[in-house]
Amino acid sequence: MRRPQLLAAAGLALALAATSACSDSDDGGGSGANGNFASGGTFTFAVAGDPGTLNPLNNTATTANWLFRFLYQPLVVREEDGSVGPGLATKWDFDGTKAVFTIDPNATCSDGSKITPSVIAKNFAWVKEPKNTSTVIGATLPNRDFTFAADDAAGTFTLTLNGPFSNLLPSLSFMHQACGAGADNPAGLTTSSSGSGPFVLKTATPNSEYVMTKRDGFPGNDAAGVPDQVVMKIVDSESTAANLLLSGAINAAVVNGQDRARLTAAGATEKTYTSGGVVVSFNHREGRITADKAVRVALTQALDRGPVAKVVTQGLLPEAGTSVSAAQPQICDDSSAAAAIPSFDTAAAEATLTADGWTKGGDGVLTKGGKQLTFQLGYSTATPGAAAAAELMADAFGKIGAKATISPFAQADYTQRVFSTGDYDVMLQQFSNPFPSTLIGLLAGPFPPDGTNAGHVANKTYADAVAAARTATTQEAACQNWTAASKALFEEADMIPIASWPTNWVVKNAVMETLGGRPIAESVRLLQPK
Amino acid sequence: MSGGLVVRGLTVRYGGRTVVDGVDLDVVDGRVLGLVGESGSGKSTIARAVLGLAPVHAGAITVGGQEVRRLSARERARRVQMVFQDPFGSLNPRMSVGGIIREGLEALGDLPARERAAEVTRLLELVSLSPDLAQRLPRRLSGGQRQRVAIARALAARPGVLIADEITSALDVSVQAQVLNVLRGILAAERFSMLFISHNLAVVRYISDDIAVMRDGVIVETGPVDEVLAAPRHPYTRELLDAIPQLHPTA
Amino acid sequence: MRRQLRTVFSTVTGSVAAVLLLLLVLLAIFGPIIWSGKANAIDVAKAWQPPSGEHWFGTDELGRDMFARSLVATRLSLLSAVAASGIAIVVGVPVGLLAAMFGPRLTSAFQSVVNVSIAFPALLTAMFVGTVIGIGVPGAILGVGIAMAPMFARLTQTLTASVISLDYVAAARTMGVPLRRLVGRHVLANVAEPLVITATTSVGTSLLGISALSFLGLGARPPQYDWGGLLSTGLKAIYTSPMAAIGPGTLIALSGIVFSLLGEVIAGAFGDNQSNRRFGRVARAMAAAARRLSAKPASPSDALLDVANLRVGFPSENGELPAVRGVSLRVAAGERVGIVGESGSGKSVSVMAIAQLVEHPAVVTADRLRFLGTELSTMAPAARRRFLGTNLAMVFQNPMSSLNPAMRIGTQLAEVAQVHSGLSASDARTRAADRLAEVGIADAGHRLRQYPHEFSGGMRQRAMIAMGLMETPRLIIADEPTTALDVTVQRQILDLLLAINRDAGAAILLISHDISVIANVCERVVVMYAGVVVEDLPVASLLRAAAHPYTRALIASVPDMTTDRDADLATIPGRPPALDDLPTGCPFASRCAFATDECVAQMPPLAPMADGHLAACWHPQGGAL
Amino acid sequence: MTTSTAEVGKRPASAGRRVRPTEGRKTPGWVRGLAWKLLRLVISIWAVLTLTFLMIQFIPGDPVRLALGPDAPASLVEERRQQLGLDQPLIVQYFDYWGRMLTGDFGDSLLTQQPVSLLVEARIGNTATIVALSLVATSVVAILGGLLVGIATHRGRRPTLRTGFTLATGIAAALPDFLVAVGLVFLFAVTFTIFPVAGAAGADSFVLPTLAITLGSAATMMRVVRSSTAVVLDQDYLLVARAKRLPATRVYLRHGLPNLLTAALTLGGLQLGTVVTGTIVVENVFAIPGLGTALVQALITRDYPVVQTIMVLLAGTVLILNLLIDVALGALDPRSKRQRS
Repeated sequence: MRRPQLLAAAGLALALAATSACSDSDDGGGSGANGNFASGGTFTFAVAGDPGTLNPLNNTATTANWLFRFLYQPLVVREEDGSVGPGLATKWDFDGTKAVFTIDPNATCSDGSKITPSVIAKNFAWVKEPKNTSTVIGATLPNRDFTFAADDAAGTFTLTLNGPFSNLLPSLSFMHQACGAGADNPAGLTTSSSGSGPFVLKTATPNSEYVMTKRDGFPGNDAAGVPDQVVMKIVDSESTAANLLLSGAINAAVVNGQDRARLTAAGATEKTYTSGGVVVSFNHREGRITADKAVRVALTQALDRGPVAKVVTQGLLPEAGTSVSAAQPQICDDSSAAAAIPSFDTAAAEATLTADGWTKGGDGVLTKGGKQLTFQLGYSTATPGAAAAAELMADAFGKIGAKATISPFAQADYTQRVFSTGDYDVMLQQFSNPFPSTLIGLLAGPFPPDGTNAGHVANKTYADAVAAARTATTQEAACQNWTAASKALFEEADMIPIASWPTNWVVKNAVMETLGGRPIAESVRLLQPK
Repeated sequence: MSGGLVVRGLTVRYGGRTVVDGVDLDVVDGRVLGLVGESGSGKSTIARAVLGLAPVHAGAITVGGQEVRRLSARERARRVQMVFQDPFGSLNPRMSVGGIIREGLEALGDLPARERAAEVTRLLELVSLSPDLAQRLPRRLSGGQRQRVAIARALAARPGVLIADEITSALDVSVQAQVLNVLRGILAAERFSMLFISHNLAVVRYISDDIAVMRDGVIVETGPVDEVLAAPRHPYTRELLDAIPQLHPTA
Repeated sequence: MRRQLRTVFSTVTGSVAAVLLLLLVLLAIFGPIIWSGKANAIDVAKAWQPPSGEHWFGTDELGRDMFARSLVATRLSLLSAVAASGIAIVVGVPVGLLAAMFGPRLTSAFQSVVNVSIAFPALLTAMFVGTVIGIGVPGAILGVGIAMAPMFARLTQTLTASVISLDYVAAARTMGVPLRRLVGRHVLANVAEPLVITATTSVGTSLLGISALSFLGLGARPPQYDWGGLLSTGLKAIYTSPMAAIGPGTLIALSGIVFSLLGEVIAGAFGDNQSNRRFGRVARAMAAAARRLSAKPASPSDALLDVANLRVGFPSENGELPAVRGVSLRVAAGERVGIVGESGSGKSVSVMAIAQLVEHPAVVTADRLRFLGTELSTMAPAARRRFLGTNLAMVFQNPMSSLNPAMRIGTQLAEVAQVHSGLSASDARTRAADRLAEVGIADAGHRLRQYPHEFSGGMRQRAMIAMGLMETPRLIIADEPTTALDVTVQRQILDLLLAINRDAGAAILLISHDISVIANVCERVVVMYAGVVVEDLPVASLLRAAAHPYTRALIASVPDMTTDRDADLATIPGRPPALDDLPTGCPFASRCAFATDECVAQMPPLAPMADGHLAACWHPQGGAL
Repeated sequence: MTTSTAEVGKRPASAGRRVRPTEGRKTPGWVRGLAWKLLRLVISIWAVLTLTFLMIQFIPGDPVRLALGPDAPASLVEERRQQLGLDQPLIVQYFDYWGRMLTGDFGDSLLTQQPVSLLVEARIGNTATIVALSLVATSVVAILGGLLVGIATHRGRRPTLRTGFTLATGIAAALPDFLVAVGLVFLFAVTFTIFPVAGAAGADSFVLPTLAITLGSAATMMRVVRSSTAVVLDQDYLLVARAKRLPATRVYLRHGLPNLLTAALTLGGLQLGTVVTGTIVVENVFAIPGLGTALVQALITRDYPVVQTIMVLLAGTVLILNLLIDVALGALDPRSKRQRS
């Protein structure tokens, strides 16, 4: 039942192979496509950081997800159009709170054991146990208040939530199911894997590389070009990854920056996915200069978001952002809300501030009531392109008489400020948020220490729309409310989208399909090196 | 200024090593005491101890009846001065000859400023150097000239006791003669006593009235030069005498 | 110092460094004034452009001109570097000074601390300080400054320690010179030169250090930028627009080189000056290559050593300095000949040339240089090595430095026999033990296993002589063998040489400045003055018939145990002529009481006197001294 | 003062008959020397550990809050502080810190919450390889090159070579290692794909990093070796060796080299410290998962336990290296065995 996706991937691979075959003059004829696949061999892709723990039920980090995608399967997968497709479940039925999955009777684990509904149940049982503090809670499932039942005879697994959650199925695509011995003790998976994916973990060298071998007998694994081994290698620097790609030492890597040009020139293929968004958020806390709506609006008006988007995405997605959660495949298209963003107009920005009582001082900085319009413009040093974008923004703010002090924050410091202490004025933030709901805690709800609304945002329209969206039973109704929520944010200039966040996969001498920036394990094919 | 140097029971130790061991010395007022001994015997250490440049472990050092260690640096400078062995190391390469001599006069502050130039000239003439040399830097002088500048500097303080520590051993023999002659001339002209240290018995004999023979930190024999050299009592003194290579056949 | 600097900057390297430094300073002053506008002009549409006529180094991610930014960054980069060096000096120099001035105990405690901290990697120290202060320019400056401070502390301490041990400081102290003046006038003034040199190079070091920190993201942060920061920006595009990285990289490298060059140039100025000073006492230490001995047909001679018209010159800025000017010398088998002369007379250089030990850049020529009937200059090097190795032995002045401190005495002796006689190691050791015993060293077998530092001075000189006796030398050249020794030990060594001459029949060529030493050992004495032999006479005739006024003055000026204590010693007025200003006539003429116009005009030849001995004088004197 | 002590030192010189049987005094001076050196090492390591301990105290902010993340309730933070003993008086924490460090417990990373020892374990191999290779390469290149050039240019011979050497080593020493590293990547890995550009995959991936560190440090040390060669060649005992008519190789290698090494190690030994830290920069350029990359990452992310641990490790390496040099110096120079006492 994975077949549709697999076939699609294989088909695309064939198409690509054919294209390259055409450019290959010494190869001709119909057999060329197969002839261009390498037989066996190792496919290596680079990631920037170590995935961390190898327990699939306790690691939802991006890189970990990429690795798990090769070793495990989720119940359902997402297709490129945003729809839900079959994973371990061949059939599913979801009414907003209760989901019934029919488990693929042919699915087997890497240790040869069968995958029955009770195996799936072990996974959910582990996740539900509070002492395991599974990260699946929060990231995939809204809370621990769910029940489940496995019926091995019928081959069904039933999950019941305590309230409506419209995003359940797409969310479950991020939950990789352990099987065999691993399902009994997922925390024991420190150097091995125990899953139903097309590959099995052979060696794990933290901070260096993870080597996986092909699982014989996995459907589609006998196709031409499927590598014997897949290696995930940790390469901190993008330039280095690019060098490795050029030298042929690796086959795929995420390269967003300047090195793309020489890679494509060398015959590598690239594909850009939107995996999140870059936003600027304003602190509403009393006493902060940005608590003043006029200031927030004026600063927004001062920004030409297009160039900032170009800089912060290093030229990959140069269009101004329209959504705070733009990850592909998008669950809701809320781009219509973007019309509510105060548009770029320096004169209007100045007028807004003049109307609010700000006057220009001798040094060109606006003042009101003896207070200068100066503020911190922060960003995380972990976000590439942010430093340059901050410089550009400070320059733009300067043009309307607002003085921004650029403040780079180390990631930990940044996290603490954004989520906890709220010690910032204007913050450039980058999220890899597949769902709009990710940001709720920041923009609504209790202030720290009881919550994470560190910026003290109190936008009732937004909060109400979000609540309506979360409990909506249909995707359509949910999306309408999400759009309304976004609109409310933009009108108040609480958080303004700057850009979509790209993940740009560059692949050389191989084929690898990705979804939302995540590699599709079954799509990997090695080509004969040119 | 007058008053001889009296050393009693002087012991100097470096770390655990006793370099000078209970030495008694008398540099009688107006006379020259020659201190002779081989390298390492402790001669120079005595000189340095007198000047406060070496740690005194025990004993007394008096000049004109005053314990030198209780004197201020300036008071001590007025009573004891020293000329060092190495004419290349004992003059600051960055100061002119005049400056070097004047510095002593300034430090003591006995002379009004306007008389200092005349005094520098007098001192240079005293050591048979042309006053024109006052402007020069030491590196433009020969070894003998430098050593004479060093003597002039020491005499600037008009000390009661002058210590000359191997002042000719770094010089060529013909230059040595010049320096020795100058020293003898000054001894005749000015009234002071001198502790003359050398490993060269012939030179010590030539310049000294009394002699002390030192070995391993101990004075083995002392007395008027003529007596000691004519009839040495200590076997080491005899050994030293025998070892001297003779040009003239001994009488 | 000013004059030295001026001469230094007139050299090519010096002027290049000076011009580059000036350029950097001008850039630092005027760069931000002129190019700030261009450097900060944002144009996102022009991001990451490759180098062009408009943008020489291309543009950065905001389309700003990297060339202008590199120029503007000069100020921050240089100021940071200078500030860091300043901190290092302000912290390090006083600490070093204090440690050196106040007692050995403090000094040794200080040395332990500094030795550890100096060995501690500067980058780590800088990172540590930067972490505590916080990442940014001040942190980087302070970090690098503190990291370099121990270096300055130690340098100051060592320099000060060496200066305050000098006699002029002791002299100043005995003069009652106040401490402040003592430190300023006598200590600091004399340690300033090397400190200035180190300070100069340290600016370059700081620049690299701060750049490295900025490069790693631990230094300047936007909107501030220094070269290191620009480099790491440019590095993002090194493969597409390499100039963006190469530009600032070159500036970093160039500045680093300028400052190290500058330090080197200044050091070179002072260093040359020092070596010039040393040039006065070149003699024995002078060495070197290029022998072009003009071999002329040798007159048959039964002399053991037969040297004719030996000349040695040292090239210098003022042309070749003739240290030896036509020395002729014969030594018969078993004869004891002494060469006497004051420093600079050329006696040591002559024997070194005879022994084929003069090295580049000295130039040696001789009409005849025969030893044991063989012309040395035409021999093949390997054969000559063996020939001299077995037949000629040498003993040098300083037994303390003549033995290799890192080798056992036994090895140093035995290797001679192993190399020249092909003896086995054990045979060579047996012979070495015999020879040590022969020169009067007791317990020779045990002594062989010791290192030179375990020997006393007299024993080392004995060991040196024993080393010369490992083969059967026909001639022993002893160059001031007792000058460094005490008079009682001198006696023993001279007696030993006499005994070897008597028992083994080896001829002895003894060099000394002390005519009485030679008189005690030798049969014949050769007197040298200003590179020439002025008199050559039997020792027995010295007091009776010395003819040359110089020889006579030399004898008269040395007091001995019979000298009249009430009369002045004879002196020789004036100084010997400088090698670069030798008179055409008799070199002694200007100091000689008997000199006439003839003496000034013409060099007297070495000619036989009435009693047959040789002297080079137009007005030889007679009579006993 | 110094003159007198020097005189004292020369004391046995007076005569053969008064020579002390130095061998009789069996208190092995070098044992005491070594003990003293070890003591110094211990004190140095104590100082480094104390400083890194204090580092955390100096730094503003609460490490526990950083570790637990912004969501953690205050009660949990307090609980964790108690667990870690951070509520204890400083002196108690200090001894506790010692106890942990000595048992190899370096604490947990604030960022990954994993024990720092795991991170160190995974990365120390690469760093050790680079450091060891660079040390060997630097020493070999510097000693051989400096010795040969020193002999060839002794006393003003071959002035062109001398100038070229001074210029080349001057430039190489002034080039920062990060520039060299980038240049090497560009040249050998990208333009000519001879060596791998990054990572620590095989033996050949260590070639360029080693080269990048070696170039500068070898140049600096080579200068030291050359000038020490010049000094050693001017020593009397080398003249004596020539006067003994020994073959040139024996003169230079047997008589020159050991003394030369002493001089070179004394001065150049310090250079080896920079070799160790060179790895920090170079690992970053070549993206080698080693302690250097981890240190820089940890500095930027303020992961103090990691910073602490790596600093202690690198500093310890340098200190131990210096001890080894000291010991080697003692072995090379028999005099030091006595003088140390």
